[in-house]
Amino acid sequence: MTAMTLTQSFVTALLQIVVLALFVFVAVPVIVFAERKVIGYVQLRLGYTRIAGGLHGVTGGLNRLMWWMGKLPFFSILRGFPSFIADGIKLFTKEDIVPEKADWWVFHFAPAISVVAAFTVLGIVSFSPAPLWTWPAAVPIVGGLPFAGVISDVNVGLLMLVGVASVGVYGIVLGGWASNSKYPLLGGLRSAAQIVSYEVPLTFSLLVPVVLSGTLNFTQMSQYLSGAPIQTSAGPAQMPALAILPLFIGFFIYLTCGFAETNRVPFDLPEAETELVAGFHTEYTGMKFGLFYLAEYANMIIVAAVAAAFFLGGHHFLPFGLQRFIPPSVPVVGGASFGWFLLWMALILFSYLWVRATLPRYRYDQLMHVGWKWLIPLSLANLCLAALVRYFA
Amino acid sequence: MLNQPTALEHILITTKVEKVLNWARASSVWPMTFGLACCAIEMMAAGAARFDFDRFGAGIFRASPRQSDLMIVAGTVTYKMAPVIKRLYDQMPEPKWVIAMGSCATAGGPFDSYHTIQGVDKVVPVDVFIPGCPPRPESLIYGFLKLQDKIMSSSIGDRYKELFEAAG
Amino acid sequence: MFVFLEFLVFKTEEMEINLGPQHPSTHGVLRVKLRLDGETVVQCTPIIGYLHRGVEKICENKTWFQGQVWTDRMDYVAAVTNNLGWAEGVEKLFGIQVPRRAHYVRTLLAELNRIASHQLWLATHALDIGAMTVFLYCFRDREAILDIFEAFCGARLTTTAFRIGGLREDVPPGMDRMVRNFLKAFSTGIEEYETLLSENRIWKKRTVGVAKLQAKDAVALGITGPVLRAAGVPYDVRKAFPSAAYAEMDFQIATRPEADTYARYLVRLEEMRQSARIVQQCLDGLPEGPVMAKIPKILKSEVCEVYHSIEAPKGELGYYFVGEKGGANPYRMHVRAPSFVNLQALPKMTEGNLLADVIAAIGTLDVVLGEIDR
Amino acid sequence: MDTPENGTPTPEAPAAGPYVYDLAASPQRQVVLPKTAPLPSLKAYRAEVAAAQAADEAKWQKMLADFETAKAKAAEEGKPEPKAPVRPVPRKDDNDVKTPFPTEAADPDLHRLVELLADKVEEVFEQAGELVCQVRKECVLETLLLCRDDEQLKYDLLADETATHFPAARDFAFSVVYQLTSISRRKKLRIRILIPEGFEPDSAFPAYPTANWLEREIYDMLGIRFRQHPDMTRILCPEGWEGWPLRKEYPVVGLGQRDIDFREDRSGVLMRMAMEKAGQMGINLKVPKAD
Repeated sequence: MTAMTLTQSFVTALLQIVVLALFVFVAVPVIVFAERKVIGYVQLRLGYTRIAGGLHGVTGGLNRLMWWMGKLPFFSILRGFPSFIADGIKLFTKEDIVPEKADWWVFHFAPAISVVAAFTVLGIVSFSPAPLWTWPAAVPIVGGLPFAGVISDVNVGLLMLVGVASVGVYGIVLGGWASNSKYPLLGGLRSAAQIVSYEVPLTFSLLVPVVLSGTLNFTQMSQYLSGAPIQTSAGPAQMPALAILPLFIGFFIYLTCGFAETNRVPFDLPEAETELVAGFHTEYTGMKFGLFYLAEYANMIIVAAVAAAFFLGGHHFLPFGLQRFIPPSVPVVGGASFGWFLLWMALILFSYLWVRATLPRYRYDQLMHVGWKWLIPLSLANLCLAALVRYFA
Repeated sequence: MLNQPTALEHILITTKVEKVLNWARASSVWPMTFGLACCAIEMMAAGAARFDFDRFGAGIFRASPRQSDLMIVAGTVTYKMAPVIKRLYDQMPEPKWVIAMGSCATAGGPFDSYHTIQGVDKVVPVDVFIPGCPPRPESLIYGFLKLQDKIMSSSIGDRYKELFEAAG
Repeated sequence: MFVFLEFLVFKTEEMEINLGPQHPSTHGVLRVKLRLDGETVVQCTPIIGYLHRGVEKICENKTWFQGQVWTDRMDYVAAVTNNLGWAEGVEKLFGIQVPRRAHYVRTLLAELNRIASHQLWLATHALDIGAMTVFLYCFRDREAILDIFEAFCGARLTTTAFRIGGLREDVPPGMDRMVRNFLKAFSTGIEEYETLLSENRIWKKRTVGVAKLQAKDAVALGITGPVLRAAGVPYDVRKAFPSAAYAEMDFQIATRPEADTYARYLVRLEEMRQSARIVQQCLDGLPEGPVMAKIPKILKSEVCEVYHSIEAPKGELGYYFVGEKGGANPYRMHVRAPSFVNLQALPKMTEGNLLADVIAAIGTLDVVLGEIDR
Repeated sequence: MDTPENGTPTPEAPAAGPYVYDLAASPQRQVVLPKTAPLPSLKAYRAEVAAAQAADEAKWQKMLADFETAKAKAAEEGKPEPKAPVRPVPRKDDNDVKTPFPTEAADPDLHRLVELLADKVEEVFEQAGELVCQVRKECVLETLLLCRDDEQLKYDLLADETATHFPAARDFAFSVVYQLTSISRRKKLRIRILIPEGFEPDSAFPAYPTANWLEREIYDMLGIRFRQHPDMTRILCPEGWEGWPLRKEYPVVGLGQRDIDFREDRSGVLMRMAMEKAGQMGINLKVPKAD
């Protein structure tokens, strides 16, 4: 690979950003759609199966298509796929109301802060170990250059992730405060306290793979989990078999905190519907509300991506470093691929929906109780365990 | 007389875009969680497994009026409640629709008494009236389909025509 | 110096917040004014009347037969029980003897409705606490009961099931089978709710020890129904002052000593099981005979006042009638609505607790606004 | 539309804002006041029965006297003797209705109350299996406390409290009834007081806290104020409601509040429609007083 010119690297990055943005803009509605369908099926109902417009014209064709899909085993679940397009268009074209006594600037910037924080973090997540494709030579400027699976493979990736992701909470707090209404204010305050409390065990549990491997980089971590030796600034490292245990515990602590960080059931207190109407975004309409929605689901993607990269084998088939038992020569499950990463992400996202359909919600003080009295000591002990494993290995 | 293009339609650009918008709005109507009386129970039943309101894209019940498109007035509207309903309606963003569910919300129903408003149309403009005491969930679904038809066939011009004409 | 630093002293301010009348967890149009210190409730004031429809005034202007229609719409979740109260109250005022078969059918329907009402309560209560799937499971089983009502009287919710003096007509053919099918499905359904909730750690955390109301306070506040029984007081109108066919039925009063939200949940679950038992007994022991007493076409009352109470799913439901001489309609009709009285306990149960407990408390009281405001 | 140029006078534009129907013009608002005061009472029932018996006896005596005169007349005129009269027996209804009439107090609880309260009790009787004790209006709280605390009574639950309006009665306007239940003894008792218009009975709140809302409801519906009640405000109707809905002179359709239009009347379209409609129906419209 020859060194890129400034223009080339700029254009490549721009293209990557566009592709990533498109990915998120498609993935989020798909997750929303999946949420409706999964929860529907858990609750013994069908969910969205038909769109407006009867049986005539384009919409009618779609309705007929969905009717036929209902007769097929797998496709029947996918009925109602145009719904996310409809939701998006509708949200874009809704009236935009700013409450009279709201703080105009903060009210408008709060959703932007949330979204920008979420998208920035996505920029450092490594989706694929190898370049996804190489641009053909005919393409101007970037012709012949590879298209990598990560926008910026930062060597302090994790540090940046934890740092930037915490900025997202400002969007929620400021949005709640700027609405000049009591429910959003309470929601924003709850959110601040909750995220501050859960940031600590989250970081501790993320430190487990870092302590074990000595790297903060997404790609290297993925290699480490597959059992291959890696070269880090702290020296060479290879995964010992005992490391599976702290990784396993760390994963569950991380997932719990991840649920809390993204304000999902059973920790969805900032938007607890039955207590605070709609929480911090009670006063938001149209696309500004849509942006909060987008940020929430983008955060879910991030949590799933980080869990996949740091605990669940990254771009490999088996989680928690069990991949070492499969030699890389085995055809499909042996190698590293973009597909495994997506599969792990999808599984974690599915667990979000599953939990949402099953569990009730914690109370505010109980949430704090769980965070400070259980998760923090547990994650600390787990970190010590990881350090011991590293020391003796 | 009905199908003649009015002056308003000449000045407004009505294209296919409007159709797409109408389709999107009709396919993703989010009702507000707003139950008043008996009909609310049937509204809940309509959302539950047997009737499943979500099949038509109306399954996301939003608690905040700011994020909802449809207000289903399910139950008797009383003198004390009427200002609240009016306020909730004003808080909803355009475009918004109202279904008067049940005979109480339609015309006072069996409660011809001192504290009941005889029909929610004295409080907010209503798009679809559903009779019944309470209407069965099927009636609600039928009413909702009628509302979808209405949304699909509406144009921006129609919606504000009355307003513009009144303003001169 | 100290004056200068005064602003650094940490000051808190109480915040007033309004729950409702449009709020997802107030079960209709209840409004609760809360004074909060942070998230702790300092003062709680329920404000009602947003569904006041003047039922008492309307019923005073309708005949003894017509008035029943309005009772459906009071506690719309348990319309049959309200019909039962009206019919028995009027029969008491006129001294009408109802045939035994009619009593059995009435008991059967009322108990089915108790199950339906408790299912709806469980559905909404679980939804308030955040468990959304229980809602759908409860509604699935509730539909079977509504189908039985539909077969019996043609309406799902507002039944107007009985006539003064008995039943309009005998049970339809095939209803026996429907009820038996329901009982079979219900025994598995109730186990599903228990799987989702009873041993769920989060559910227990949200309900155990929450919104306590001790027996002494409960009696002083006039609380009846499951809320009182969950405080350990075995007062059930079905046992204490049996009407309809309850005297011939074998069932237990479910009580718990803990007096908290979880105890009320267990009491209601047990009550559903007992109701299913009563339904089974009614089916098995359904006597033959007429279903309607011989009464004149137009009822003209004597000067008389009665207060008749029955056990509604929410508590003691009382009807107070005053009849005038030759009156074709009640001179005065008053309803002792259990929810109305029970709601008074809300401040007592919530003050000093957290905001989320208010939601649990409203849910656990099982209030129906149509009955509170009438 | 008429303009001044045409020479025709411009109709006076209706004032903007909400409107109500004129009360006097509405036939729905005419109420028929009851002619009797149906207060169940053993004394009144006995008096009624005695009066009915006396009337019956008088009728029989008249029939006998008529027969005697007719017999004498027939004997005078030599006609055959007329048939002797038969005392009419009241027709027995062939149905299951057995109206419960007030009977003598037989329950020990009522005797206990009479014993404890002596002359403060106005009347005790039983009807339809229910115990009724009417006490003097000043000592209702004392009675309730007694019922709650006395070892032999122990009525620990106030099930219900309500009132009735009797516009036709002469020496009282309302009756207030308290339904007491004893959970441990499985008994029910009704305490009743009769109060004139404007009298403020003692609140039952010190004895039974549950009376708080029940009394507020009575105040809201019938306008009876209770002394020493913690919060004597309207509960169901909004503050500032006109009239007392459950009084007999209050029409079912109310005094016009329900007909207020809450819609924002942009450009007066609704007002115009309402005026037209009212004109067709022959109802006068007037603008209500400012709040």
